[in-house]
Amino acid sequence: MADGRGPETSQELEAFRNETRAWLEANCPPLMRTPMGEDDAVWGGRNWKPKHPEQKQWLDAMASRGWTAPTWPKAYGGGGLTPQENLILQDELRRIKARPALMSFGIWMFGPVLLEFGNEEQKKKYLPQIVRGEIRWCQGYSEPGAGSDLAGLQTKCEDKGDHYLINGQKVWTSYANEADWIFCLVRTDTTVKHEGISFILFDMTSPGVETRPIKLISGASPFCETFFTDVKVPKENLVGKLNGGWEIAKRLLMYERTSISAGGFGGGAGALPIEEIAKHYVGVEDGKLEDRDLRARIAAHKMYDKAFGLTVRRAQEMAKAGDNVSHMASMFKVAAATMNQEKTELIVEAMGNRALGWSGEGFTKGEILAPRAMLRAKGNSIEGGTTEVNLNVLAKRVLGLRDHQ
Amino acid sequence: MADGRGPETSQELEAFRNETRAWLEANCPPLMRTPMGEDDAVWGGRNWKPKHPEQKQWLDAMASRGWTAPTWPKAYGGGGLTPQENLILQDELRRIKARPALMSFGIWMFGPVLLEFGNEEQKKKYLPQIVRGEIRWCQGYSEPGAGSDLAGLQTKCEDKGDHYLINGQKVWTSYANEADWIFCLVRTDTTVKHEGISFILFDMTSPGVETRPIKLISGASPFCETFFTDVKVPKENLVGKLNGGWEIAKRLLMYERTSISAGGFGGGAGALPIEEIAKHYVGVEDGKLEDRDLRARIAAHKMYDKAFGLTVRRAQEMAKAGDNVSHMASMFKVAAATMNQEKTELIVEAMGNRALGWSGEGFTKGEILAPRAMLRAKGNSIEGGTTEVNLNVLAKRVLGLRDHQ
Amino acid sequence: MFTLSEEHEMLRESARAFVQEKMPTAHLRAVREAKPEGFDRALWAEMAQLGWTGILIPEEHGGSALGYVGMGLVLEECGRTLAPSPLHSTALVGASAIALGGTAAQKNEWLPKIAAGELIVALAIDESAHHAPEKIKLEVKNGQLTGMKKYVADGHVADLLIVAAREGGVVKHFLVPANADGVTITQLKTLDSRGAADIAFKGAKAEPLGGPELVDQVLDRARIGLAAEMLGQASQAFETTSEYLKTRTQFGQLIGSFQALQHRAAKMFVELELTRSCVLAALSALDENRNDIAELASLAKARAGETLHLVSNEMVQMHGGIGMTDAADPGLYLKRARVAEALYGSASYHRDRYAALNNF
Amino acid sequence: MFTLSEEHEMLRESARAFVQEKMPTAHLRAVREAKPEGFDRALWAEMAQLGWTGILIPEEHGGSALGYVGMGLVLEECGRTLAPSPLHSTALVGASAIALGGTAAQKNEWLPKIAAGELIVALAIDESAHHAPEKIKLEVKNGQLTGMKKYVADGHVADLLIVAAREGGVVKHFLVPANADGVTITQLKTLDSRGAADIAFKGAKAEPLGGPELVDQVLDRARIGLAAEMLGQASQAFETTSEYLKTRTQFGQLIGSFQALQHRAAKMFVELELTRSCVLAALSALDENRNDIAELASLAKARAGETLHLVSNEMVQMHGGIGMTDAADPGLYLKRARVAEALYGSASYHRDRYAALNNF
Repeated sequence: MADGRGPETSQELEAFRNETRAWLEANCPPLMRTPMGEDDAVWGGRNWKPKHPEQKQWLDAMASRGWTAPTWPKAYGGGGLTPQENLILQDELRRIKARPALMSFGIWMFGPVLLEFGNEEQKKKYLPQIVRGEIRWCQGYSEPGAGSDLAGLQTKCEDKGDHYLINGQKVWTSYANEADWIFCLVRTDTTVKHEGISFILFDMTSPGVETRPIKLISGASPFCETFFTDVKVPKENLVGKLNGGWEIAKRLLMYERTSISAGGFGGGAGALPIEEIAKHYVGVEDGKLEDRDLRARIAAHKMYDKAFGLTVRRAQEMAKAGDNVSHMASMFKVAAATMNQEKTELIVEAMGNRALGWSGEGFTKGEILAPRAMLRAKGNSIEGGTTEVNLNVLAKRVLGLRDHQ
Repeated sequence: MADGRGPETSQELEAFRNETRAWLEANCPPLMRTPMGEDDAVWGGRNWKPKHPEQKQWLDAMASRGWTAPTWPKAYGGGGLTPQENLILQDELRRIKARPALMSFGIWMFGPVLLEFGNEEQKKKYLPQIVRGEIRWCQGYSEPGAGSDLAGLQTKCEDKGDHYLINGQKVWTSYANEADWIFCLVRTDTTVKHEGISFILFDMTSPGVETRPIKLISGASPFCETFFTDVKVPKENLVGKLNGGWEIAKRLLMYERTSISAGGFGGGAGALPIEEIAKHYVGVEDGKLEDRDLRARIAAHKMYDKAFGLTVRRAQEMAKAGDNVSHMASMFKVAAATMNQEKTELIVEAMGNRALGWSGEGFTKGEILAPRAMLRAKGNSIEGGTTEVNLNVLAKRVLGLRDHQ
Repeated sequence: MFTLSEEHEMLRESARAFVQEKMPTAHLRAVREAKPEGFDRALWAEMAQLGWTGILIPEEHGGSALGYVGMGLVLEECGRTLAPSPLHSTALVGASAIALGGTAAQKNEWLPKIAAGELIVALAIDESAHHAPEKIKLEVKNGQLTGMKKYVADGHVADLLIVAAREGGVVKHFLVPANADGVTITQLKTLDSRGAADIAFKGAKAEPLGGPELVDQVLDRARIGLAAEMLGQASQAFETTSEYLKTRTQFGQLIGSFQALQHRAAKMFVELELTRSCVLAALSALDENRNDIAELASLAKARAGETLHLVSNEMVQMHGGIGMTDAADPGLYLKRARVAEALYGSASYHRDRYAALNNF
Repeated sequence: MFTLSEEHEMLRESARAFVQEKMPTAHLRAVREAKPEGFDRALWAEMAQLGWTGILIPEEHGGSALGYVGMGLVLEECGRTLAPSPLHSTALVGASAIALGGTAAQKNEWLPKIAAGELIVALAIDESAHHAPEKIKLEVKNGQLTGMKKYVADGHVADLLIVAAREGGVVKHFLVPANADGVTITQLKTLDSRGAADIAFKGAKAEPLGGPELVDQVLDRARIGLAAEMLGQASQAFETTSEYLKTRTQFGQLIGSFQALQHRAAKMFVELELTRSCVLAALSALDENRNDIAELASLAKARAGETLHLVSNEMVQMHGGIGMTDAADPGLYLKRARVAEALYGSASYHRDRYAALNNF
């Protein structure tokens, strides 16, 4: 137990590590080991045009081994790795500072539920495309009147005999304007609430689909309003049972919360630690940040951040050991949102008036990005389940507190 | 407006000030101008034995002018002062650092509602005794099953024709073991909740009344459990209408909250400012408290404290100008509790291991008192309406937010 | 200290009517799109006609001398709708600096122009990312200014600059026309769309304004006035949010009926009431020329900063997804909040100053 | 790092069974009334028989060498019921100090006695109201100690003192028998009823223990072990409170069905989970002798302190009036919490240290 990894650190795993390291050494292009810029993320899809040939090369190499979705079964294009092997793969990727080969709602959210709820035909059709980054997916969940109360959704899906007909409106559809397909919650029974929801898939190029980007307070537009007018969908695109979509929806939300929390809310590669930013803008006296009040708050934040990281690692180890850690998803979501908001606010505060610019002359690129990151982070406690909803979930499902009777 | 008091600073008021100052100079014994110790408070009552003759002398002098209850009508023994005159009286009392002549739930809570809801006979009988400190009152409100949900009280009061018969149990009765009379909420109709409560008075020496002190976590026992077994009460002791007690109860709670908040929760005369305590125990470097983290938190607390004091003063000025400030009672209660808890915690933190003693050798008297004050302060957000209940009140009555429909 | 005179009540009512009608948040959006200066000169002229630019100017120089309480009320109303204008820089900071510290000639020259709305003034203080007047380095030698000022509020539209600079080791204020030789103004596009400027001085001719004591006097006025504006922002942000809680439904219930939100709203209400007392006390301390102005200025600015920070965050959160959209108002309040929080010292700065003023 | 071995799971189960049966909070009440020493020697002997005093002692000296993770599990279980004993001072701090820094002779002399439960050890560190090992003044000259130590945990019942003192400018540990000449022990009656001591040294003979590096090593072990005990206290305080929320009725509803309390309970749950990770990581860092022990020690102690502070306050508040009575348990948790928060450095101290360790 000297390395803290437990007794499964067998010779086989060491062999896997060596082999992985060698393969990555040979297959990860040098450019793909440098920090990512703002728009260097690879999301794949039909309309993707690589900025650099190395991006395609790296994606294809990883996809060829199924390592864009390392733990999915090989039968569906995945890597077929055990959780232990996947930890080693991730270790080795971190070691060479490799960029993610592919960002994908298909891998993080849709794939896992399709593996559980989809039929064989669906899995064979959709999963390999996801692994290879050929089809980019978006998520049709929230509606204008159904945010926290997701099950209040109204988008109508009618059975027209040989096809379904969809009419309604979604909102907060991430990158809907760039996605190829959508996994979507629709109402197939208006007489009941949760039991009248179905989970369905369709092509975003279908006639009747329209998207309109939403401009955020941070200036960016990663989300869309999405309108469906008489969209025809083949009947085999239903996942799971008719009116059985809520179970799938909940499971997917759990994956979403976990992926949001584990991935963090941005401020990724290349971002300086807060204390380095603060040292630059605030100044140092006797080796300590001159603003001692700010220093104490930065320290408290970093300690919270460290505690969070340790807890994510603990959950991974628990999951590996076979414990059920699903109750932790809401906790990670709440804590990750708090933390990213705290972090981006502390950076803005440390930068003082240099973080009050919006664009143009007089500010560095980092100075322009800081307030936008702070503004964007306000959404972290809203998207993917509000902090309020997640606290409700914790109180009820984890602590066993009841509603008013 | 140069002195900020407004246009009513007339010559008459100046004359009142001069006369008051002269009278206090002549009538407040020197000992009554020194800081009070732990057990120097005067609560009066039948069994009171003055520690010093000056206490009685000072009480009698103030009572002779009705100044223990300065704004009550002279007809009932009060001072008959206008609000402006009372402000001047309080100013002048503060100026000479006079001790309170009398502490009294009769003056703070019971008297004001009796003035409003009592009949002429009751006012004539009870109020002058209160002004003179002859009868000490206690409050029979909470019950074991009725804390925040006060209206859930069960103490039974039956109409026996020529008298009432009371059976039941109260809890958190402040100083019940030292009080002469009690103002008490009882249930006179068990078929309805709020509309089945009455407000009644009786002598604590009546047969069937028993009190048992409750020891608190701070070591003190200011509260009792109080038991009533077949206590006979004359019918004229009912205040207001039968089953009309809830209105009176609510009004009294408002007076209670206001008096608690305005009086503060202890840490009264003689207590050093936090920063002086911290300087002594933590040390100073370049004129600043050495623990800069603690320093920032003490500063934040003192600023909150100052803001609170300014708000109390603003409410007084608003009331004087005829504005309704009843909505502020819950706010003051919440803020005062928070503040006293913060303050006593900061003092304990500043004193470090010197505030971890319970009794005996090795600690000064102040060091022993500090943790007890911190522990006692935990009750501030519970007694007289919990912080939760007061936040509910603010949300509903002040902000107009509704319950679930 | 807290009771308004009838004159002040009337001023507030008229300010509210004007701002609500002519400068709702839609006006800020229009300015953001179409006015690179960050404000509308036609409306600025109307403000001057209403007498707002002369509130702190003696009658002999064309003002109304309605005092700081009056100025605060107007700024608070402007804060409610985030109404953009150089009122704070000019009518409060500029006018009070010259009225307090100016020579008879300086007063005669500048005050009537300020009162008439013909002159925009800006105060140039900070030289780094943070407010630190005690560390000012910009120097005056032989009547010439050299150095750099950062993020001068309204510096991009000012006609006259008041510049804090060190002469012979002592910091004092100096007057410099914005178009003087040796002055280079870089306009900044800011988070709150109002604009600001970094300003470089290279041997610019500077005229002294008042003595060293004027520096803190002017800064405390700037802080208190900004706190009044922030109080207005926070009050409106809170009220708008309360209304939303009473109309938005989720899970078949008004979201304002959920107890967790009720308690958070109630706590905001308490914070706002406490902040209001601090701002009013500080404003009246200025009018009464009391000796606790410095302490009250730090109190008002810090508490306004913390309250506005809280309320602007909760405004977004309680509006949910809609609060994140540029089309809704919460973002506008949030952006102006962060600018106002930083100007003339953050809450952290003023906690430190409050402790120092209290000798600990 | 976070997965327990079967051996550790068994240790935890047996510790829980023993503590729950023999040392529930009623035991602390009994000790408070009847045991001026602050613990029960008969139960202490049983703990030793269970092997707890030897967990950190090598087998060759009579221990079981189950490591810090094992020690932490036992301390956590003891924390759950506030079980009073000198386990932390003796079995963790005393044993590890001698095992790490002792000579062969010192180990042979003391470790078997500790393992057998025949010797109580206390660490004397602080000299003022606050934890400040970097400012230690107590001096050793010619092998003799002179000076004062404050609030030595278990100092009033210790047989052997480990005293941090300055010799030739450098701080090191020294061993002093408690009954040695020149040692005056003043027993303190403490908030948590466990007792402690102020200790005066006047020319007491002192024997060096280890080098200067041992001081921080021992302190970090003390901090991490105490954090484990605090985690147990906070966990139980939280669970007891959660249960109360499920049984107490007001307004015709279980109080745990009120959303404001639900959210506060959920937030406590999050804090507890984060704290648990920090404590476990710190304990296993000790067993693995990693190089981030100092950082993890400050992290664990600070977070355990903040979490316990929050949870102990909420425990009283959520119990309402009953929580204020001496007859109920919340007060006991609150009192022990404040003592544990202060020992070996408050959260404020460790935030400062964490920042320093991270070079800012």
